[in-house]
Amino acid sequence: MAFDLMLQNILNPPILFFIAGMLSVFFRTGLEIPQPLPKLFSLYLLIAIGIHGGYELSKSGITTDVLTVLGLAMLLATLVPIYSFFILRLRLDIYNTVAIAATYGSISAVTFVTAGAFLESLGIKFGGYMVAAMTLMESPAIIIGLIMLNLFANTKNNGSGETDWKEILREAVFNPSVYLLMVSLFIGYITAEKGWKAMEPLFWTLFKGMLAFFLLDMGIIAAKRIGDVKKVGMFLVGFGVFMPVLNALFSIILASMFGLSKGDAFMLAVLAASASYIAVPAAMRLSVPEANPSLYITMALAITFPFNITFGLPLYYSIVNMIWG
Amino acid sequence: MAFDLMLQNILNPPILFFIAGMLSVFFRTGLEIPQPLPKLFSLYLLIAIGIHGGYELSKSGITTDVLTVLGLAMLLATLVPIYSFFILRLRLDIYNTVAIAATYGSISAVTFVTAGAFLESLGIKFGGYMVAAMTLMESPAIIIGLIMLNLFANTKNNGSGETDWKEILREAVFNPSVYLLMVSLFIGYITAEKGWKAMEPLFWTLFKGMLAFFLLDMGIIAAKRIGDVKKVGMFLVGFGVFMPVLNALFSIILASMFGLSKGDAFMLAVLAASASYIAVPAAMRLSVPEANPSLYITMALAITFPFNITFGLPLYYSIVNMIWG
Amino acid sequence: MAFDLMLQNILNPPILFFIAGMLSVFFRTGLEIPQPLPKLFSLYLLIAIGIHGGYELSKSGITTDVLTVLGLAMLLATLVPIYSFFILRLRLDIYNTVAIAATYGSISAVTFVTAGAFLESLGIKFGGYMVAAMTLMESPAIIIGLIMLNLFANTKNNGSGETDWKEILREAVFNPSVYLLMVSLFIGYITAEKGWKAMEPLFWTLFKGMLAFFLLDMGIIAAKRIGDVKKVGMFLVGFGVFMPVLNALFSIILASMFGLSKGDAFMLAVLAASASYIAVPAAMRLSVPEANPSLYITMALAITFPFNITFGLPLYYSIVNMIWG
Amino acid sequence: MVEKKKIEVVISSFHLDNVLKIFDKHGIDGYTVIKDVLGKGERGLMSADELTDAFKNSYVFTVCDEEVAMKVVTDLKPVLKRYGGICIISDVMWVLR
Amino acid sequence: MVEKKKIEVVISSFHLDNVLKIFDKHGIDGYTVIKDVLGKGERGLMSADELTDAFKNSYVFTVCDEEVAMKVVTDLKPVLKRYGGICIISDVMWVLR
Amino acid sequence: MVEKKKIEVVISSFHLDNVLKIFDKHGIDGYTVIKDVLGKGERGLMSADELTDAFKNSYVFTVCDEEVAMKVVTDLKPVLKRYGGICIISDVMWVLR
Ligand SMILES: Nc1ncnc2c1ncn2[C@@H]1O[C@H](COP(=O)(O)O)[C@@H](O)[C@H]1O
Ligand SMILES: Nc1ncnc2c1ncn2[C@@H]1O[C@H](COP(=O)(O)O)[C@@H](O)[C@H]1O
Ligand SMILES: Nc1ncnc2c1ncn2[C@@H]1O[C@H](COP(=O)(O)O)[C@@H](O)[C@H]1O
Ligand code: NA
Ligand code: NA
Ligand code: NA
Repeated sequence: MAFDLMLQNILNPPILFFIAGMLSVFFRTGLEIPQPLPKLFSLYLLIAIGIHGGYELSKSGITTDVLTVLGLAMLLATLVPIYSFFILRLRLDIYNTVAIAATYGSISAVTFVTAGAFLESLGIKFGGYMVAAMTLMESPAIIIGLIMLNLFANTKNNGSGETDWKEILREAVFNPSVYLLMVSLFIGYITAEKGWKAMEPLFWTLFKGMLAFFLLDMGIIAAKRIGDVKKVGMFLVGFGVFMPVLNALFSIILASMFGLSKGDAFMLAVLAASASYIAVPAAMRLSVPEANPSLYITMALAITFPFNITFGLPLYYSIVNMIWG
Repeated sequence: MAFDLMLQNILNPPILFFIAGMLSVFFRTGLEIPQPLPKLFSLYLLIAIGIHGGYELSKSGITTDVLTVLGLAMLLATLVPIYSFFILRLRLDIYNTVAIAATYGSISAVTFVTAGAFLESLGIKFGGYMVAAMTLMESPAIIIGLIMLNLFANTKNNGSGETDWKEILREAVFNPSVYLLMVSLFIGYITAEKGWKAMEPLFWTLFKGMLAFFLLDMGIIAAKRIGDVKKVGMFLVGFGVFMPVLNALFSIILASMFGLSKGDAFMLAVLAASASYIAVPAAMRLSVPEANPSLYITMALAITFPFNITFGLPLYYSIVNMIWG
Repeated sequence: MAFDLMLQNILNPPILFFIAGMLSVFFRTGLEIPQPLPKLFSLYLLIAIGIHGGYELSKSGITTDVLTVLGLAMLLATLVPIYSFFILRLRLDIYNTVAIAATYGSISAVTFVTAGAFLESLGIKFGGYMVAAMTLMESPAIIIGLIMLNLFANTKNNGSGETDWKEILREAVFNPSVYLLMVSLFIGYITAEKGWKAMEPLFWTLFKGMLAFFLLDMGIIAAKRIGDVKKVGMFLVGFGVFMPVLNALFSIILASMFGLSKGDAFMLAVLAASASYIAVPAAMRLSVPEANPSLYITMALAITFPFNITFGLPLYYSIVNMIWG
Repeated sequence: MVEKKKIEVVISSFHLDNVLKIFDKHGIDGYTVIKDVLGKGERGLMSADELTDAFKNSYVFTVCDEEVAMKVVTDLKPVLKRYGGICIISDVMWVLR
Repeated sequence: MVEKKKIEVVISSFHLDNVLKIFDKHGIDGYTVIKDVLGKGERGLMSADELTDAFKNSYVFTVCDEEVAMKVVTDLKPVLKRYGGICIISDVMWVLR
Repeated sequence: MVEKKKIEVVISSFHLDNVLKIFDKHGIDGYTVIKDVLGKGERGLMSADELTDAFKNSYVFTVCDEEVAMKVVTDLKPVLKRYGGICIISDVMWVLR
């Protein structure tokens, strides 16, 4: 059955385009999606996810069930970077520890939508408020990472004097992806049915096609980074594969304790398992320039992302399926 | 009722995305729609407006009513820059006077389509030939501005010798936006029903979504310019708000005298009220380099455009509604 | 009737936008579709063509009829560059001969889709496997060109030592366009009905609109190159017009001998008649830097492409129509 | 290698053509252009993020003989004066190929 | 024409602002920026093809007086040390307009 | 600050790799590249507006020691001869960080 699920997952055009992108680099075809086209796709996806989530939320309303899920999301977004920090610190210097912990404590929107397409192909539903959960889960890891850095770094003054917490908070919450998700969610929610009708043709009907286009590029980017995986070392490669599974498991346990629906539990697990390669890296480059981006970006992009969308999704689903039946 | 209208207008995803774009700058999120994506949206909008207008025109045919509207449009496009010139000249040097008069004498296509979406949400129709009217209204202000410059500038020879009128005419009429609108209008008209069927999915079904995307960027651009509003000075800020209202009123009076329909009258008022921030600034940079683009672009983009699409539309509509009932 | 067909062809929005693009350069409007937007369109078209072809193939299956067409395609892709080589060698040096022969031995995907839209407007069908045929026809001319160069060039060692055939083969087969077509074809085929449903809204419903957008740009690019046509000389201008007709005729004769359907015969003729301006020029710049790109790109883009999509299509169709009735 | 002068010009993209025409006039048949350059100067910030291209610079450089460079500079001055922009000259060694 | 110094800096796009602030501090009110520059250095390959902009450089140059240049250099050193990047200085002749 | 040489190369984007390989061969591990550069030269106008990238240049510069620069130049000559493009060398002061 696990194999069936894997096939079910892989035989989706978006996933196949991801693989095509990766192979393209191995065959050195020179295929490129030049900037800023990838930016166009990622802006599109964020708006689309947001509006759709907001619309669904406007239909379901904000119930206590919804609040439970959001609370759980916040809990995960706080705990994951903390325990990741201590695991990573065993082997790495403080700067890289912080950057990688923040990367894995945050989420990847593309992994989320790929999981959504996978669920849909199985005919299972999940709540529109999961998008709100995702939005909530993006930023905390950045702030926690920087708190950790301040607590545990030997030399507090690393060149730039005092840490400007207000500024850091602003940057964590108002970074482009979080902001765009947030406003789209809000606009989707507030304009409800009427807004949806106007936005649906662009932001929903075309969604899977755009996702396929984007994943083609993600495949190319991921494969280009694969050369750096050697430099990453076995410990971090292992971290990049096992940590997502651990986070997913942890999240599934919590989800079953709090009585989430099957679809919601799966999506929450995927969020916990995913690692950020847009928002967090940008924040880390700014605030922790001492950390090596070839480590945290390579791990998120070339190890965890491909793992999650190919093996991870069917794996997490199997586990969820065992519990929810 | 005016408040109802405002709400009705503002609760449209495109307008909300415009506001989101502006807020994004105030919160310094760093959200950017990198070039040439904004160009993609503006090309898209021009083609879409043109084809749709042409198609509608092919259905209605070119009647005397249509010719009346076109004549009125030409009249407005000639008078507005002339009286703007004399008002502005009271306070400004000749170069900036010419540039700003030309800016306000011309039109903004995005304001036009936003107005169209607003009308549609009220269930009121307007003629496809309004697109032809808009096309006609883009260029005259440029030519009139340059004539004024030649008539009133003290030193005729400002470095580059004789004014090449043929070249200026060509540039005014064959600038990218006017040209693209014109050919799309023509193509929509000539291929009629059959062409429309082929073009509708891209250029009509997706229209509102694309407009929302584009207005997000317009919000960002407008807000970035807001810092320059201080430099613009009270006189010009006032001009940027009251001139549109004046132009709209003037246009509504003419429209009622010539018996235009309610929808057409409103759209004509919006055209008169709008100011150009693409075609005219480009022309002015070339032909009147002495004028300060931080003035005329800031006014069109950061004052008049936001004013028109938020307060202006419901205001002009209320007035039209009072007269047409 | 030929005139009727021409009108029928030209009164399509995509063709009209192509003409609008060309006129835009003559009127010096300054209209531009800045990079990388043209890349977006060409990536889109390749994926769309591929997926659609693959989907059609999944419905029809791979029959002996299909294999006949593919065999014929390979035959044409081998013979055309060889006889082109000997014709061109009469007047040109070896390097330009090789580059132009390869250009005309390969194909143009945009010509292919324009032909497809033309056929559709006549209500005639062609097989999805024609996309496979097209894919097969892209690369052979590159390899044959380089073999010819090695056979006939006086100095084998032109600076870079031995010819690396393995590398050349890889580059010919795995160049971006061929690769993207290939994988999209494969993905369309393997995901069949289910994949199609997900991809259709983006990659099929919007197709004609995107083609129109792209042809607008092609018109601009072609017209910009027209200045270089003078440098190309009468012999090559003649080659650029008559060779396509010759290749089409040759292909039609073969097609009728092997009993192809009317639609397939027409599409094969168009493929034979078209010249490459993306894949082959890139390959030639790399492998035959001695050849002058202003010759082969200008011929393919500014002579053969416009000729084919305006006069060529109705002409080839008339001929096919005479034979198949 | 031979000694040459490198002329670098930054100017509003709208007026790049004026510079290229001057190059042409003095027989300069080689130059390199970078479009979409940002900058700040007397005319304020050129942020290149508008829809109009009104705030966009171009950068162009050419390598040429000293005497040609001097003539170009003379012709460039009024252009820079009217349209803004900067021009700098420096010494380079040109690698003969 | 007057003698000036040209300061060129390549730095990760994220930290360009730090450089511009230093320019500003020393009264430099003219500079030119090229965004989206690639490169290789101690910090590895900056390929500019990510979604994050994390591997993207910017190039900025300014033309100024020698004494100003020296002050800028002093302030730039710690920035280059912390965030990486390079800075070079050369002699140019500035064409007065 | 130390004295260095700046090598600047403009070459068709297709052949940029040849230049980078030469840099690599001589132990140069830092350089900066600007893609999508236009230009005019013996091979005509490179307008960068095609679909093929066939008319697109790249600009690359590196800062290195004089002796390395001389070796690079020697290796660059045949490349420039075959594929076109230009190379210039100039003196710069490199700011140690
Ligand atoms: N001192 C300078 N150093 C480098 N670039 C400059 C300098 N001054 C002006 N520029 C460039 O030239 C453009 C036009 O200058 P301006 O006409 O003074 O506004 C600016 O936008 C900058 O890109
Ligand atoms: N020797 C050099 N020559 C030219 N550019 C360099 C050199 N070293 C570094 N760079 C540029 O500066 C950026 C940052 O350098 P680094 O901090 O050493 O990684 C690189 O990505 C290059 O773009
Ligand atoms: N004298 C020059 N000054 C600046 N750039 C040049 C010069 N000559 C050639 N180039 C650049 O080098 C490229 C290739 O030159 P070429 O091989 O001579 O066509 C041109 O497209 C220009 O970008
Ligand atoms: Na996570
Ligand atoms: Na107006
Ligand atoms: Na052919």
